[in-house]
Formats: sequence, structure tokens, C-alpha cells
Amino acid sequence: MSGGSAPVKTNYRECVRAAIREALQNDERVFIMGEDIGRYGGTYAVTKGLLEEFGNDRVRDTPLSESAFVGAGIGAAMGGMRPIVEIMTVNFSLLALDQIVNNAATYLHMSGGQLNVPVVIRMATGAGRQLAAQHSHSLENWYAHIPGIRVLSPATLEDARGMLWPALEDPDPVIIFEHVGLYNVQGEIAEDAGPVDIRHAAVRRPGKDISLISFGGSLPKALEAARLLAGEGIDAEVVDLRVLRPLDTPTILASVRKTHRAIVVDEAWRTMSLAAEIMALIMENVFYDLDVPVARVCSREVPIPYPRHLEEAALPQIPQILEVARKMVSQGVNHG
Amino acid sequence: MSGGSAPVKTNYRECVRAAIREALQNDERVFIMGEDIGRYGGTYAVTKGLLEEFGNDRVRDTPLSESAFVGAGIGAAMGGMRPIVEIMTVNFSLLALDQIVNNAATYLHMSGGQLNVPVVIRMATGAGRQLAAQHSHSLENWYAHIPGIRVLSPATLEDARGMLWPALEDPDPVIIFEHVGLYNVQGEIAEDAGPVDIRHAAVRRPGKDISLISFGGSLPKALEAARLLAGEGIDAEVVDLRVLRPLDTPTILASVRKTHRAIVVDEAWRTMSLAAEIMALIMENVFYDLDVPVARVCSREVPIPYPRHLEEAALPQIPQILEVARKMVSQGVNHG
Amino acid sequence: MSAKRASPALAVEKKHAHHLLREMIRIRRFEEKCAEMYTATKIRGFLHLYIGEEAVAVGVMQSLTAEDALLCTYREHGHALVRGVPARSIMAEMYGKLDGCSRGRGGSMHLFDVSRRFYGGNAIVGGALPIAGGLALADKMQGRDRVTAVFFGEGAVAEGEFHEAINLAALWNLPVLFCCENNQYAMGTALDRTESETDLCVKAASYKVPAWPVDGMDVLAVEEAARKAVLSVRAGGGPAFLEFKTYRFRAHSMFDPQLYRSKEEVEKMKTERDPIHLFTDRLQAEALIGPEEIAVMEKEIAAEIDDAVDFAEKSPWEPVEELGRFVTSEEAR
Amino acid sequence: MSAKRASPALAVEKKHAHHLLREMIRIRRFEEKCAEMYTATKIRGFLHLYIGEEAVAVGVMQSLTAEDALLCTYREHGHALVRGVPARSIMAEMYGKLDGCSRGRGGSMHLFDVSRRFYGGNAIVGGALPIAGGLALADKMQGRDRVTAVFFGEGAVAEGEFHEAINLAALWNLPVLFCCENNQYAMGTALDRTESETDLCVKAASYKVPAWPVDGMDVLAVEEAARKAVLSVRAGGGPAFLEFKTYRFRAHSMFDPQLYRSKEEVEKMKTERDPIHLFTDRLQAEALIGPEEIAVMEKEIAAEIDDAVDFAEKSPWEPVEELGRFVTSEEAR
Ligand SMILES: Cc1ncc(C[n+]2csc(CCOP(=O)(O)OP(=O)(O)O)c2C)c(N)n1
Ligand SMILES: Cc1ncc(C[n+]2csc(CCOP(=O)(O)OP(=O)(O)O)c2C)c(N)n1
Ligand SMILES: [Mg+2]
Ligand SMILES: [Mg+2]
Repeated sequence: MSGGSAPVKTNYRECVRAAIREALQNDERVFIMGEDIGRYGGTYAVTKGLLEEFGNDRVRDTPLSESAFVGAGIGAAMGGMRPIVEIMTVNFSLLALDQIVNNAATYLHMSGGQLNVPVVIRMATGAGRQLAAQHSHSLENWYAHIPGIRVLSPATLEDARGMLWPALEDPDPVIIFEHVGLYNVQGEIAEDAGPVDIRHAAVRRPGKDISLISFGGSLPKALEAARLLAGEGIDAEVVDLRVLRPLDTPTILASVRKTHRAIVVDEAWRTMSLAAEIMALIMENVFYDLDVPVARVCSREVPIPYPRHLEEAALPQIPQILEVARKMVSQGVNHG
Repeated sequence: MSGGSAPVKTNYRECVRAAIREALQNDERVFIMGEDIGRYGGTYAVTKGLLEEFGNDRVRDTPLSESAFVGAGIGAAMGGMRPIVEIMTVNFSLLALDQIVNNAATYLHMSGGQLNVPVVIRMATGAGRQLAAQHSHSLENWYAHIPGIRVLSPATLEDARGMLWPALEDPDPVIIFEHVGLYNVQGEIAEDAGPVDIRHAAVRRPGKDISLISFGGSLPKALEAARLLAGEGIDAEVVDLRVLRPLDTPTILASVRKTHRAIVVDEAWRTMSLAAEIMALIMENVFYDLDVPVARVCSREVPIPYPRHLEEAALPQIPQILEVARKMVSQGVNHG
Repeated sequence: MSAKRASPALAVEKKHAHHLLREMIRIRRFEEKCAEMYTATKIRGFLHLYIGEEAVAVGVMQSLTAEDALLCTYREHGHALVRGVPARSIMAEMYGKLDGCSRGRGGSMHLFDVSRRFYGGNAIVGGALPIAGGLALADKMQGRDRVTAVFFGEGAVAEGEFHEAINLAALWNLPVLFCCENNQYAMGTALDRTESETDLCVKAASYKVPAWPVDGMDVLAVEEAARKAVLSVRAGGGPAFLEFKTYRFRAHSMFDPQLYRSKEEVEKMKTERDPIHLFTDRLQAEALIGPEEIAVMEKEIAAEIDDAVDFAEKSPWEPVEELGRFVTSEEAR
Repeated sequence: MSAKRASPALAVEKKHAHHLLREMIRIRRFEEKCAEMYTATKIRGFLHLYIGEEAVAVGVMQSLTAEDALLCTYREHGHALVRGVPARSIMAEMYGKLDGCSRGRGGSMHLFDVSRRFYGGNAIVGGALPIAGGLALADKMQGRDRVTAVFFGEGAVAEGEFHEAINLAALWNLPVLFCCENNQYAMGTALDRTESETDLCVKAASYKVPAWPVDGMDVLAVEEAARKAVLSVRAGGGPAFLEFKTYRFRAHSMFDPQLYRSKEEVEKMKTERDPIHLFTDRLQAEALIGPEEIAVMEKEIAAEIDDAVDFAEKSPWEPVEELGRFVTSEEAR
């Protein structure tokens, strides 16, 4: 975790870049490949400058061949390298799913423990930039369903800066989702910010009345909702899942045991969402601690439309969280 | 629904074949394409004899190009045909997901209502045949997450026989999952068995003590468990979901309102499963009707291994259902 | 800028020549307006301009009938315009308004007009190629002698979907016209950094698909090549592949700092290879058009575009209550 | 069955010839035993036999060193055997036993032996091709002059993954040897029903990858072609592509009624083109081997296989409690 050094102003994008840069500097086995990460500088400008610094060999522009270069990342990992594969966005990762699900996730178990795949696959995810139905997916839940991979969702600058290195140190495949809405988020982090834990959820704001459980691009919404609720005398706890697979169930349950109420905020379509899994876990483990049923605030079940007003109406928004929270708190039994 | 004619002995495979045959006979726009459905007769022998009867034009063997022929099915549907696309198994459907998710599911909404895609995509799904980690997936939950498509899971002979025609009549994309373990299931159906409803779940066995909610290849396990529980004085209701998207929530809730207890049996890996969604729905809607928390019996979170004993240990089994059911019934409040 | 080389006499009739020029200028001006409206934040999301490549869409479209089908990429405003989708409904779509050709839901990347068999922009590189095969299959099975034209960038040739789709079309002898718009870059990646063999016709040939390279900056060359290819496709000769060598004058999208190519390269192309300049110069050299005629044309086009903007501005937003309409046909109401 | 044509004198030294023959017979007998054990329900799931195609694996393997990597399809028992994976651990794997080369978890389609750089059978058609590129990339980046050989059926050439992978290998000049086992059928689908261009070397050439068709029934031809190709790949010449023309004598898997080809066709191939018969005949014609030597060979092989079966029979099952081991390395214990 980060030391005590002076904080510096930065943003999420720069944090991801600093993490990649550091990895390239510290380990010769690390390289990065993906579409337009080099000459173009990255669609979201994350990798800008890296080609110039590290050269063609370690910063590799790939053809538009998602299956081939993701598979090549898996193979290179098997061959002793520590590849960072960038899939431009989760939307295109559909074209590489076979490699991830059938190869990366199965090799270790299916080979009886012989074959590790220490690959890291990063991709941008989520909606909110008016990119319409084919460019706005949130499929974290799909990936988090697959045994054999670790799925990370950095939502803070510290995590953007610190999750990559431990992911590279993990002997197994790790998928990192970066929400497109976060890249421009500004803030301060310690100058010597470094690796962070990639096993646990984090309580981002302690509270006693209700748990807002969220991750990735929805975390800022949950935090803002908590701030507003505080003004109304509702003390919300905000849990950032951080690790979507394997889920840190104890942290989730501990929060619900304390607050007796929970809302899951998840940008995915409601049905079969990650939010549903959180609700199932709570049902299975702390049912009797609940004052009211757990609720979820998710996306409407529509292909995400282009115009701002419709996109906003399709995605989870703060007023919805507030409304549900108020209702739950007013209904609930008081555990003095 | 089927009329009152005499029952005939048949099996699931023959029911699916009869449905395809009838569709080819009744509507010139219908054709079927997929890998090895013609000359080979179908991996699971479902399409055997159809090439001889209907010819090359309407029974099309495709190259091993999942993305191209699934996309071609979508395009042909847009062009006025009523294609039945067979993806040999769900495992290979990963290679066609882009076409299904980004095109078939989005066209109608994204075009503002102009562009219907009346395609039917059938695929075999599930484990239990010792085919190991790359050939044993259950990804119904992934598909059921996507707005814009209907997802069906015929678990009985009547549904195997009757779901295809209404699926073809649906102006939107329909995915039909046929569990590999069901093809050899024998039984009787009415000779004139025909189209069935594709909107509702079905109560396959009424009961008052506990609801076993299941679908597809797990339904026979749920039914057998119910039979065994009856011998112990536990009266289980068995709900067959049938339609995985959109879920028939009222039928699910009605059952739980009656029994106050529920177990979801689902062959998928536990985390982010369809079972989780059912639990979430129950939590949201009938929380206060529950005597005990809903439980799920799912697959272990491992790539499915080849040897029989390990595969069996990985998949949901009847003894697990019995054990959970007994425990739930013994714990629960009695609503006399 | 004038045609210095002695060109052969233009084999084109005056009226038709004016039509071609007008269509190219329409695209150019329309997209210049789009860029302006993007800066004015009236248009949002991704916006990919076709400026520099107009000759391709205009030339190909001359051989397609109203019965033929079209599929394009996210860089499809030009194709939609030339296809006859009204500028009004395209501009309204770019604004995200209810009167847009996709109800405003698709935006720049998803123009649809099924009544004109315009099957949309597609935002997934290569994503439309399998669909094109399916539309053509439907025509073939129903005995209609229609052609399906599918446009895609040279970057898409690296996608597996391209190979699966062209093989299937060739194997089943489907009436698909593959129109590869080789503008030399896929975002920031030059062709020789994405393909080991940069002669794309060789790839088509490896499926036994007849393939021709075409100067995509010469609208007449495009028209001529497309006419031949469409004739062959329509006659049942199976798919054909045209590689249009062209160049994108603008950034890939509005967010692209163009680090991957030099200003000089772009300037040189703009100066020497602009399809509108080249064609105008040739027409003027042969006295097939004069400055006044061009001025009239520009004026008419400007009026059409102003009208489109005006229409888009006035068009209402789709009510939020209708968000759920058309997810499936059941929600169509 | 005897070599009637006057063959040119065999350019093969006796000991090496015996080695090649022995390896082919080992595969044949091993798989015959597998089929028997399948009928005896000792082996379950899918079982894809390589019988008829042995010359390919045996011939190619002669040029690969212990440092080189191998990736195969679900039809990979032969490759594993020739690679040196002990028959015992292969048979135990087919039984699903703990001493199998993949702990019994993979079965017939997923033989792994990482210590021998045998990176498995893969049950997804085309699925290993991108991985091969990655292994080769790792070698290249780490300055090792290793070769990665990847075997795949002709059916895989229709998959997009093939095209993406060979393009990437060619573009990045990766040391991959593409070994296409063209046994004329993909399950029940003949090549001319899956490819518009059935000359597969043309496809490789469309990526500027050097490609050679090879008589895959002639173990010496295979060996020779592979030697040349491996030399070029190892020397940094980039990927190479070999199309081995061969034939599967048995069903695709154990469930295949073979409706798609005639008994006569199969019989003719078995009679005229059996790689083991052809090679035996040639060796006998040149007096490089005699019936007694063959008998000894068969006896030794039979002993090896009996031992393998015995080993598999006696090997324990993996305890159910270990099911969760190795899902990730954390569960490795
Ligand atoms: C499958 C997929 N991968 C990546 C992208 C991101 N992307 C959008 S356009 C583009 C470049 C495509 O280049 P090309 O095909 O040459 O068309 P052009 O934009 O030059 O017209 C890329 C990489 C995408 N939309 N789809
Ligand atoms: C992606 C994918 N599609 C379909 C299958 C089912 N399948 C298994 S083997 C096979 C035939 C492959 O033929 P070929 O590549 O020629 O290899 P061969 O079996 O002849 O050695 C098929 C269709 C699969 N395993 N993977
Ligand atoms: Mg381009
Ligand atoms: Mg084959």
C-alpha cells in the first residue's frame, strides 16, 4: 500500500499509465499489446508515450484480430512472458471470449496443475459517453462467472495505480475493467503510491444505516448518494467490491450485518447482473440480519441509446439510489 | 397445446427433429443451417434424414465459421427468411457472440423499430457426457442477460416438440438451448402434439412445502428429488422455468408465496448464475413470504473435469437437493 | 491543382458528371457541417468523417438499384446520403432527435433506413460482413437478382469475421459486393502494420473471389469498376471484391490527435488527391462544367444542409417514456 | 500391397527407418487398444483416432527438438506418443486416472505434458492457433531459437481464428510451423463443402507465408518437408505452412456412423494409401527390414501397450476432495 509521501495531483488515466510504465521498467518480461496502443497513443490515451519510451518490441500495435492477439497474450504468458493485453473495449472482447474462457481459464485445472497462464487483460468498459448500443456494454458479470480467472475493477486512483502490478504477479489470468467514465477523474494520490491488495473489497465510507454496494463506474454515484443521504440524516456505508472474482464475501456480509439494509448499484442490465449475485449471497448468508429486502439499482433492460437524455434514463442514477435508500430506511425495523 | 389424440412413444431428439421437419414443411421461408447437420446427420443426430428429405438448399452444411453462419442467419432473417441456425454446442457459440449480442439483439431497438430479426438459434448445452472443460459449458445465464432476445429451455418432450414453431413465429431473435443429457430421454406425447406457449413457466408438479425451481437438464433432477421427498412426507412443487428470458416472474413468485421456501437447481457455476437472479427476484418481491432463505444447488466452480466421478461431483446432484430441502423444511416456520 | 497530365477524354455525359460531382460535394459539405455541429456540441459520441473518400460511395452507388441492399461501417454518412436517405433525417439522427432515421437512438454510427434497404452503420469492425452474406442468401433462396453491397475498411481484413464471411459467400455463390475502403489506416495503424500481405486483392483471390484494385480517388474509375463487378454479381457470378485505394483527410474520429501520420502526408494527399478537386479539374478542363454551375450547385447543397440542420434543431427528443419501445416487438405498442 | 512401381532408392538409413516405422506402428497399436478400451467402457467421452494419419506426426516430429513446443487438436494421442509422453501416462489419462498426464482431468482431448513442451490437445477447432503464436512470440522476445509447431485439421482453415493467427505470425515474423492435417473431412463435411478454394497453400500464400503441399501418407516426404520448413522457421524466416494430405481411416469419433463417405472410398484408401503398409513395403523392397524384425517390433510395442493398460488400470482415481485443486494457483495446496 502507499507510503506516507506527499500527495500529487493526477487523474485515473495517468495512474493506469504510470502503472503500465512502472511494470515495463521493472520487469523485462512485461510487454503490452493491443489495438492502437502505440502510434495512436491508445483510444483513451492511456498508453500515450509508451511506444516512444519502450519501443516497438514491448509496446506492440496489433492488427484488428481480437482472438489472435488475446490468444497470443495467453501463449506468451505460457512461454515465460508477462503480457499486458489491452482489448480496446469490452464490446470487442466478445470476439476474444473463446480464448479467455476455453483456454486461459481452463489450462491450469484441465492440465492437472501444470500450466499457468500469467496474463493480464485490461479493457475499457461501460456506458455514459453516448456511444450507443454496440459500444456501451458492461459485461463484468459474464467474466466474473468464469472459474479460473481473477476479475478486478479499479474505481479509485489508488486502485488504477496499484492493481496492475499484483495482477502481473498473479500466476493466473487476471482481467482488469477500467470504466470509460473514470479516465478523466482527477484527484490526489501519494507520490510513491504502489501495489495494492487485489483480494478484498473496501469500505469507502463507513456508515450504520444502509450499505451501498458498488464497483467501477458506479462507485462515484454510490459515494455521491451517500454524501447526499448524510444531509438527510441517513448514514450510508459504501462498499467498493474492487475484486469481482473471487468476490470478497466476508466484507460484503460484514457490512450488511452492521447496517441491516443494502442496495447494490451496478451499471449492468438488471437481469442476471452481478447485483443479483450479491443479493443471492446476502440471502444465503445473512438473511436474518436483514430489516428489509436488498434492492438493486441497475441499468434498464434496453440496448443503450445514443441521445444523452435516453442514455441517462437507461443507466443507474443517483436520484434512484436516494429514493430507494429513503424508502428502505423509513420502512426498516430499528435495531437501536 | 396438444390435442386429445393417442400418445406415441418417442424421445427428445425425435421431438426436436419432428419440430424442425414440420417447420420445413409448413413454411417455405424456413431453412436450417449449421455444422454437420446434413451429410453427417447432426452431432447429436437431431437432423438426421432432413437433408435427404429437403435437399441442400434448405438443409445447409456450413463451414466451421460460427461467426459467419450465425451472422448469415441473422441477415437471412432480415431478408425475409425464417432461418433455424444450429450451433453445434454452446461451447462454440462463444465464437458467434458478437453477432448475437451486437447485431441480432440490438437491431430492432437501435434502428428505432425498423429492423426485425426473426432468427432462431438452437444449440446443445450442458455437461454430463464426460466431455471435459471445453465442452461442458452452461451459459444460459449469459444469453438471458441480453435485452432483445428470447431464450428458451425445453426440458420436456412437449416443449422439445412444440417450442420451435412459436419461436419461428416470433418476430425477434430466439435462442433455444437443448441440454445434451435430454436427447435420449424417452416418453410419450400426443401424436398431434404441436406448438406450445413460449411465455410462461410451468408448474410440473404441484406441492405445498417447498418450491424446486429449475430448467433444462436440471429439471429431471428436480422432479426426481420431489418424488423422493414425497416419500419422506415433504410435498415439493417443481417449477420449470422454460423461458429464461424474459423470465416469467409471476409464476415463480406465486409458487414461493404458496410454499414459503425455495431451492433453485441450475447446472451453471454458482456465482452470477441464473439461480442468483431467481434468488434476487424472490428477495425483491416476496421477501416477507419466505420462511427460510432461498438456497441454490449449482455446479462447483471448477472447469468440468473428464472422469465420471469428478464430473458428477462437479454437477448438481439429487442428494444435494434432498439434503438442502430437508434442512429447509425442518427449520422453517409452519404457516399452518 | 489543375489536371496537368493529358487525361484521356472523359467518357461521361455532362448531366451524369454533374450528378457525380454534386453527390461528392453534398457529402463533403454535409460532413463539414457535422464537424461544426460536433464542436457546437449538438452532435456527441463518436463522429467519423468520410471526407476525402467521397468518390467511393458515390461511384459504387451508381450501379445499385433501389432493390439492392447496403451495409456500412460507422463512417457511413456519405453512403446514406447518396443512397437517398434525406439529409434531414440523417442530421436529425446525428442530433439524436426523434425524426432521425433511427429515431435518434443510433446517432452517427447507426443510420438505418430499411425502406431504402440501408441496413445501417455498424460500430463493430467487420461486424456487418456476415450479415451481408445472410441478406444475399435470402435473395438467392427467394430467386431475386438483387445485390448486397457491404463497405468496410482495410483494417477489417485482419478480423476473422472477414475471412469467414467471404469464404461463405464464395462457397455458396452469394451475390455480395465486397467494397473495401482502403484509406491506409485503421485508426492509427497503417496497413503494413496490420497485414503481412498488403495487396488485399490477393486475399480475396485466395477464396476464388474476383478482385480488382481501384483508384478510389477517381469517381469515374470507381463507377466503372463497380459497374463491372455488380454486373458479374447480379448475373450469378458469385461475390466480387473491390479494393478502393483512398485516404481519410480528417482524423479517425473527433478525438484523434493524428500522431501516427505527418501533417505533410495529409497535406500532400489533400492537395494532390482530393477526389472532388480532381474531378472538378477534369470536368473544367473538358469544359463540362463552369464556375457558375459549381456555384449554383454549392448554393443548392448549402440550402439542403441548412434545411437539414434546421429540421434537426426543431425535431423533438424521443420521450423518455419510450425508452423501452422496440426492445422486442412486444414493446412496440 | 507391395510397391509395384519402381520407387527411387530410399534415402534413409536403416536405423532411422526402423525408428520411423516403429513410431507409426506404436501409434496404430496404441489407438487400436484405445478403441478396444472405449468399447470396454474404460475410456469415455469423445475419442478421436489418428489411425491412417500416423506418418504426419511421426515425420514432423523428427525435426523438432526437446526445446520446441507442440500444440495439437483433440486428435492428439499420436503426437503425444511420438513426443515422448510415456504411453503409460497417456493411457492413464484416457482412463481418467490420477497418474494420467493431466491428472486424469483432461481425458483423450486434453493430453498435457508441459515438461516436454507438449501444450495439449485442444477441443475447440482452431483454438490452439493463437496460443501457438504467443508461445512463439515469447521465444522471439527472449531470443531463443525455438520453433512452435501447431497441428490442426483442414476444417480449421474456415475459422476466423486461423486467419487472424497466421496473419499475426507472418506480420511479426514468429517462429511458428503451421501443420495442416488435411484428412479431407471435417467430421462429415468434405473440404470442397467448406472452402471455396480447396488449395490450402494458396491461403497461406495470401499471408506471404511459404507453403508446401505434402503427401501425408509418405513418412519420408513428411520428414523431408518438415525438415526444410523447420530449418527456415528456426533461421528466423518467419512462419511456414505445410499441408499434409492424409486420410482418416476410422470414424471422426466413436459416435460417427460415417454416412458422408462410402465404404469403398475408405477401403480403397486403407488398401492403397496406408502409411504403415506403404513404408513397410518400401523398406522390404529394399531389404531394409524383414518380417522377423517387424515381428520383434510388434512384440515390443504390444508389451509397451499392455504395460500402459496395466498401469492405467492400477492407477488410482483422483480423490473427489481434490476437485477444486488448481482452479487457480491459490487452490494448488
Ligand atoms: C472489433 C472491433 N475492434 C476495434 C474497434 C475500434 N475501432 C473502431 S474503428 C477502428 C479502425 C478501423 O479501421 P478500418 O477498418 O481501416 O476503417 P476506417 O476507420 O479506416 O474507415 C477501430 C480499431 C471496433 N470498433 N471493433
Ligand atoms: C469451434 C468449434 N466448432 C465445432 C467443433 C465440433 N467439431 C469437433 S472436431 C470437428 C471437425 C474438425 O475437422 P478438422 O479441422 O478437419 O479436423 P479433423 O477432425 O478432421 O482432424 C468439429 C466440427 C469444435 N470442436 N469447435
Ligand atoms: Mg482504414
Ligand atoms: Mg479434417
